[in-house]
Amino acid sequence: MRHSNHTAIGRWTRVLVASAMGVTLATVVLSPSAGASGSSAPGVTSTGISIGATVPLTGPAAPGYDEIAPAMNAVFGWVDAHGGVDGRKISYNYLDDGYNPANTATLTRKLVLQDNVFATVGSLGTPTQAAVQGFLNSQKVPQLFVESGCNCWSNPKFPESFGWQPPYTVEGKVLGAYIKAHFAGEKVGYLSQGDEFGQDFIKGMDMEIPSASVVSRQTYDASTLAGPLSNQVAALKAAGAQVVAMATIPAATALAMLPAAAIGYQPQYVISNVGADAPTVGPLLSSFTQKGGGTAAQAKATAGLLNGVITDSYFAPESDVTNPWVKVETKLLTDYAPSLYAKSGLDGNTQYGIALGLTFVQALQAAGKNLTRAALISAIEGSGKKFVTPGFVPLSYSSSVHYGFQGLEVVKLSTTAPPAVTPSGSWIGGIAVSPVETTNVGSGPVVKYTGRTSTPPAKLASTS
Amino acid sequence: MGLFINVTLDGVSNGMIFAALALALVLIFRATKIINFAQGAMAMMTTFLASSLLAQDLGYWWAFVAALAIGFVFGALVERVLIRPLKGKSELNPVVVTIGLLVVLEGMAGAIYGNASRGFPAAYSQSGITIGHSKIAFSHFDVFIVVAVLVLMIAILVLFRATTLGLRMRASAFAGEISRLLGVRVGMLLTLGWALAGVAGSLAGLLVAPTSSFSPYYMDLVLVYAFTAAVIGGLESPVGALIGGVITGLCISYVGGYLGSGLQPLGALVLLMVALMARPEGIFARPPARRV
Amino acid sequence: MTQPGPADHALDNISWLWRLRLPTQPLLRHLIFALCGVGILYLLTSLLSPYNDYEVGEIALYVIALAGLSLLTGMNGQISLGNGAFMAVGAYTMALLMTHTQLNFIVELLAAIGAAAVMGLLIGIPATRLKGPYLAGMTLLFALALPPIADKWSTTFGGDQGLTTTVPNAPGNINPEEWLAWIQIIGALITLVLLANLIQSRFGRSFRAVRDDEIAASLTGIHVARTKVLAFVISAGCAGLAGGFLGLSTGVVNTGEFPLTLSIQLLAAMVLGGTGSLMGMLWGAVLLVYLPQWSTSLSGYFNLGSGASAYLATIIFGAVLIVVMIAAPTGIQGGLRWTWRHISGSMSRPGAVIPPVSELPGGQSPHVPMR
Amino acid sequence: MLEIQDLSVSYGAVNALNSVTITAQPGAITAILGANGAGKTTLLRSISGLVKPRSGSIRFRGEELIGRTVETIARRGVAHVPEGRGIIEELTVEDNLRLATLWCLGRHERQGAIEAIFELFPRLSGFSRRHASTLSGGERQMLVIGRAFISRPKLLLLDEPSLGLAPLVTAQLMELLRNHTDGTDLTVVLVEQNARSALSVSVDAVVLNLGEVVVSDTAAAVAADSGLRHHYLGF
Amino acid sequence: MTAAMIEPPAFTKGEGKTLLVEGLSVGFGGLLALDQVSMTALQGEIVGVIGPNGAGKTTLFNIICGFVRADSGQVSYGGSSLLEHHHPHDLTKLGIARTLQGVGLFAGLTVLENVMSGAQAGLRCDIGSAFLGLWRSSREEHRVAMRARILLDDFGISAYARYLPAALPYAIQKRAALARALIAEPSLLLLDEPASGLSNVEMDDLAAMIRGLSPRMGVLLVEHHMDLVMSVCDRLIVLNFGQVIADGTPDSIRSNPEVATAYLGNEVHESSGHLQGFDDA
Repeated sequence: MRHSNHTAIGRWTRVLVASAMGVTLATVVLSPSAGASGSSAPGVTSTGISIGATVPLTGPAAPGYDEIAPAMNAVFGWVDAHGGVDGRKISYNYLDDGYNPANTATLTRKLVLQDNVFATVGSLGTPTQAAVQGFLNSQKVPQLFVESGCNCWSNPKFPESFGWQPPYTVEGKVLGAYIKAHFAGEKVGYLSQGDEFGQDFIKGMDMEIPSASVVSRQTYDASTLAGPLSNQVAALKAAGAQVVAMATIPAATALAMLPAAAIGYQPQYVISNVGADAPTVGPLLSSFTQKGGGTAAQAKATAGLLNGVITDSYFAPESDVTNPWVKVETKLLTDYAPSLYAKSGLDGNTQYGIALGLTFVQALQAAGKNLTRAALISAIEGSGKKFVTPGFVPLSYSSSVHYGFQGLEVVKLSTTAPPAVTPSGSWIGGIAVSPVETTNVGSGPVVKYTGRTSTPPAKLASTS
Repeated sequence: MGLFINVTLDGVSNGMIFAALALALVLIFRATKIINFAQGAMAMMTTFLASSLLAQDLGYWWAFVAALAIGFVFGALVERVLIRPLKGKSELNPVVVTIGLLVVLEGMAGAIYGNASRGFPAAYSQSGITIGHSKIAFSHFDVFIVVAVLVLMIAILVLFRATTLGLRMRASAFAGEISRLLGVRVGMLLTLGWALAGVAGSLAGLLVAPTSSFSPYYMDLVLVYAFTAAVIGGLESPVGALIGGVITGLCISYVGGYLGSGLQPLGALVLLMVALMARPEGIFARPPARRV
Repeated sequence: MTQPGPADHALDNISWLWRLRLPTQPLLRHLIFALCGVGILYLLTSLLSPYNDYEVGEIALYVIALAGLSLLTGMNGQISLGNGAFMAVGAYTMALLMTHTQLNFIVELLAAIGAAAVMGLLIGIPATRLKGPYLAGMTLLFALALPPIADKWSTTFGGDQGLTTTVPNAPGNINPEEWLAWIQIIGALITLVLLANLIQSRFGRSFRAVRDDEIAASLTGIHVARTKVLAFVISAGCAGLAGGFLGLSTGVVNTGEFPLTLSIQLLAAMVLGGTGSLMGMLWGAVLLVYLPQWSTSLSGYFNLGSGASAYLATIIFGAVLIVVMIAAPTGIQGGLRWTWRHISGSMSRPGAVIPPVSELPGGQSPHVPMR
Repeated sequence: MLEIQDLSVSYGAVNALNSVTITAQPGAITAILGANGAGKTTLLRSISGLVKPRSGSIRFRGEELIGRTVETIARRGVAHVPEGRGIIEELTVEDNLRLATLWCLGRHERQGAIEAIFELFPRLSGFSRRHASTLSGGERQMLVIGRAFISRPKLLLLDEPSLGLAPLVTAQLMELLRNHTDGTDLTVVLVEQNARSALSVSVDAVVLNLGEVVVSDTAAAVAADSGLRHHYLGF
Repeated sequence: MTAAMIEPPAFTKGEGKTLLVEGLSVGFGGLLALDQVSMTALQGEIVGVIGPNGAGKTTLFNIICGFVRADSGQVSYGGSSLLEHHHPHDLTKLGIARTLQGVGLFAGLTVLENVMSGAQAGLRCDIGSAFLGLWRSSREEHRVAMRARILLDDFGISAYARYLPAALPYAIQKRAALARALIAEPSLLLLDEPASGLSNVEMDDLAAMIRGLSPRMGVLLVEHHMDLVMSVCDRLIVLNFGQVIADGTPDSIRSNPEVATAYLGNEVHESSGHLQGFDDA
């Protein structure tokens, strides 16, 4: 049974070869990273700050969202060109997680444990960032300005986490209050994405809209979203909903409005900020009226569908070209991210990135020359309210509140609004139909914002 | 009642599209006993090429025809380059190769065109037809979908039943070796089978794009439903693909309309499992003789 | 490569094991291997940085999932594109128990295996009636259909944020990444030992017999359908454990972790590693973890535009799959074996020649031993 | 004339044919006899190109066949009726016949050729639109023989045509073969297990055993050699 | 690993079991493959089933093995019916083993593993001990491997134990297939064309082997090779067109004119008349 007719030398040679192969492979594959830098705070040297993020650059979740991080980088480019913050240039390493939390977990550990980033800034997504919230907090790594409206970023258990955009619940409350005030007695139907985004938004709406007037609650699944949402639309129509409130992503907005128009169903749409991004939704809708090619009539027809849609905004829309912030944003993009500008122009996503980048730069400035993670956190908590951003309302950071913006303006999309002049071609603008209103994610009332709106600092406005 | 009618109509037009892609799967399965998991991605690619042509101000119908032609060449190329070398190897190989192709094509489309959803024009108005006082969920474009798929189906049937080329194709699908002994160039006909599948797939792609979020991934689910349809139809028969397509379209439409859209794939899975438990060879297939 | 020679055992090259005088008792032999593995990995993990430890843990969890898939697809010939969904079942089971009960960590992992195995039974039974591409399609549909269920009942399954998982506290001052890696490595080694034992038992032989020829298998008394279901159950159980470990690595369990691409990547990694081999699954797992990184740095090297570079990993992955399937279907392990045979052959074996037939004892009947 | 020289075929490590040399004359039937597994079917499959030989040559009417594709060999006038009938069950009787005419007959000649086969086998004409799967064993055999004849082959390879046929039918079949061969330039290679009836219509006979030619002689001589008959042919 | 380690061969199992086939009929698409077939095979008897290709021999085997359902009739072995709820995998439990036409070995298993797989039904080790690799499993495996090796020795092919079948000569594959059937210690062995592809010397060996089996088991043999059949079988059953046309000793079959016609064929005479198309008998 045993084959022992081989010499011991041959046997051991083979064992050695095998071990050598194994060790070589292990060394190649698992070579440890270079050690941490000598500075007091990880990722900070006298000349640079290293920060990171995970965002979807590929896959179904990437469209639009893949513009935000490059837009932020435009801000950092401007900062670096002007000497950096306290002499430190910002190096921003954003990695593609494909919107898969398992990838996020791996890449975030790479950023923190191997690349020694100072903080993660502007990482995207609720499921993805929820996966690393515990890890980042346990490592005391600031998880700054998560690109998600989840209520989960302001949680005393996770002191290193900060949200930035208005929580979906706040958005829902403001729009809900508007519906209650302006469409009293009309039947309301919901169409929401079947995840945190949709649920939080609807939660906010339900706080304002009497439950008796809600006649239908439809959802769709983001992971299997492909074809038209005709079934949901048919159900909304069958229920007789006169106002349809939608917590949708742009593709879903189009996939709902198209079959609705096809069956002659024309409710008043009230759409979340995410789902009403005209430059994104417009081209999707264009196919509806387009017969056998031709682009001339396209713009007007599309605008026709979006005309009258009610949505909200927490900073001046890109179509408002006279707004000083919009001028600054356009200039930053054209100067520091020309290829991005050529591809996407100024739209909701690039505006978002710029505003978020500006927020972070001010946080660094507030933290001072002796930069540590603790200093950064206390700087945001202490002076976050004073940061100058394109937002209509100041950020609401404090030691107990880690939400960013909590104020919104209700906007009606209109073909009569001044059109934007961006390469991507936005054919429709927004007109404010309400004052800026603020509230919180809890039971706080929706109240009119009485403070003043910020203007760009002179340095930004004048520079290039 | 209105809901039921609209959901049903929606199911029919979806079902016809599934039938077109299922027909592609059937053509390939008949010829080479392979399920082409990349069929949807191939259709996606040809539709993107069509949209590029449209952007060059080529008329809609020219782009339409060009996409079908590209689909024809594409199918033939895939068969020659990727599938032929697998002849005689295990069943796992073609599954993995077609999935590899799917991954490559979606990656290439993402790299070239980006993955943002975009619009794609429809041949006819997507506005629902007005009957009585109300518009129903069936537009002129839906009529076009039904007609186009039926025309394709009839054309394939005529080709198979009434031409000597079709006779050759059927013979080589049923009995390749015997056909070769009778002087039929079977290899060429297998390529032709893939090429025709490429046309059917391209048509499905062109018909789906206007009503969906047209992106590199827009055919993924359609492919899965088309697979369900093709298996229900027996994977061998074009008519089976049509009937299977409509059954699948109605089933997932009702699931979506009454239970929620997230459960649609589950509905398709249940439909597939029930159908296969009842008749493992598919409802419209001849039961095979058992060989020992 | 077609040179006739003694076949390697389906798992590992038994012949050189014998030359090493390792015990033939499977448990002993595999335990010795596992202990060697423990030793090497202990040295490795203590040398490595925490991030590399984390990666080693990920490799370990993918080894578990791939080993199960290799058993199902490689040994039993059933093509599954749905093992990612079994991972989801395991992960959610573990996370639900962690959220609602105070059970022992090991019990929670066992429950994850059990729940996934039950799901494997449910899918495996109809699957026995399907072959090749049909089965691949049905499991693909399964992988697609399962995650939306968790979204539909989001209060139970935690919705987008998912359910939080917790790794038991590390003893002493071991850093958490190393500790997690250890849990996963031990899990993987136990799984591999168990599977290696099973493969060398009558069950392993039944799996392969059914794969090769169902009719001949049934004539030797093998219950073909039962064997196929058993392979599905075991494969799903492995996926369940791997899913639980993925949940631990990620920190939460939500549906985003189990997309269809996970199932596809598992099948691809199994094929690249070497279908039907347990050892090859290590290479497959290494590829799963490192291929994206390698191709990203490759695209950086070639200085591709940001749009295209993001997709380079995907394109390379698909292209490698196609090329391997056409040119080298035995994968990495097959290539290593081939190389090994050449090295060892040139060193010691006097060429592989089929020995001559020995004469039968004339007119005598073969001796049929009785039990 | 069909000339096979030193033909060797192997499947993996198994040698199916070992340096086989056979000549078959036009206008005559050459019977290939031998037990199951002797290599008879492999020989026919090598001639029609279905099997790639390891070495040797197969020349038909002076042209080398090895290396050509199956379709090309068929179009050179080689009709191979494989074992187990080789009808295409899913096609109708008429389509089975038509298929064989596609490469050799013009559009207008086809129907005439089909009618001619129906005249030869009147029984088939009633079934022309029926699926071939509905035919009985004898009818199937008529169909394949008819299909082989319809392309007017120069070389006819028949693999166990008597399989499953009643003795009377077999006799009729053999008779038909002989009538169609005598005085023509058709070469027939007949593989048969049914040695007696095959030998009675053949001119030459070859006995194969384990891939090697045991005897190659006239059919009469082979039939007369009782030792040979007993040892290899089982009667 | 000597024979002394093995318990002495003894004939204990399946004593006196008889295979009984009565009025068996089955048709495929209008063709009667078996038509009222009745036959028996006794313990210790070697029965040859002969007849031209397509006569229904393999169909008969397939019905006995449960691959094909009979339309009518009875098949029983040792008193238990082989028709009701009968599956191929139950055969070995009844003590029936079968070799397949051609070789039928598992391509991915070595010769040793192939032979071991033949003992599959007799193995008792549970899944738990298999997972844990407990001695209960490994000892059983070891025992089976031993038995397989002894069989391989007896068949003179132990040198090929570690080879995959495809790499080996046909004769060796055939021996391995026979060894796989025998390791289950059947009381009835169904051999489907065991001699095809064997040389004369090899066939003589095979004949000796089969004869050596007969005291301990019944053998049912489908074979074309007349020499083998005539020299080995105690009794022959001749099938033609699904019907039993003769049943008797080899000598009586040899002299039976109907068998000669059916099996060996008629000579075709010049005068056999016009062709009116073939008529089915």
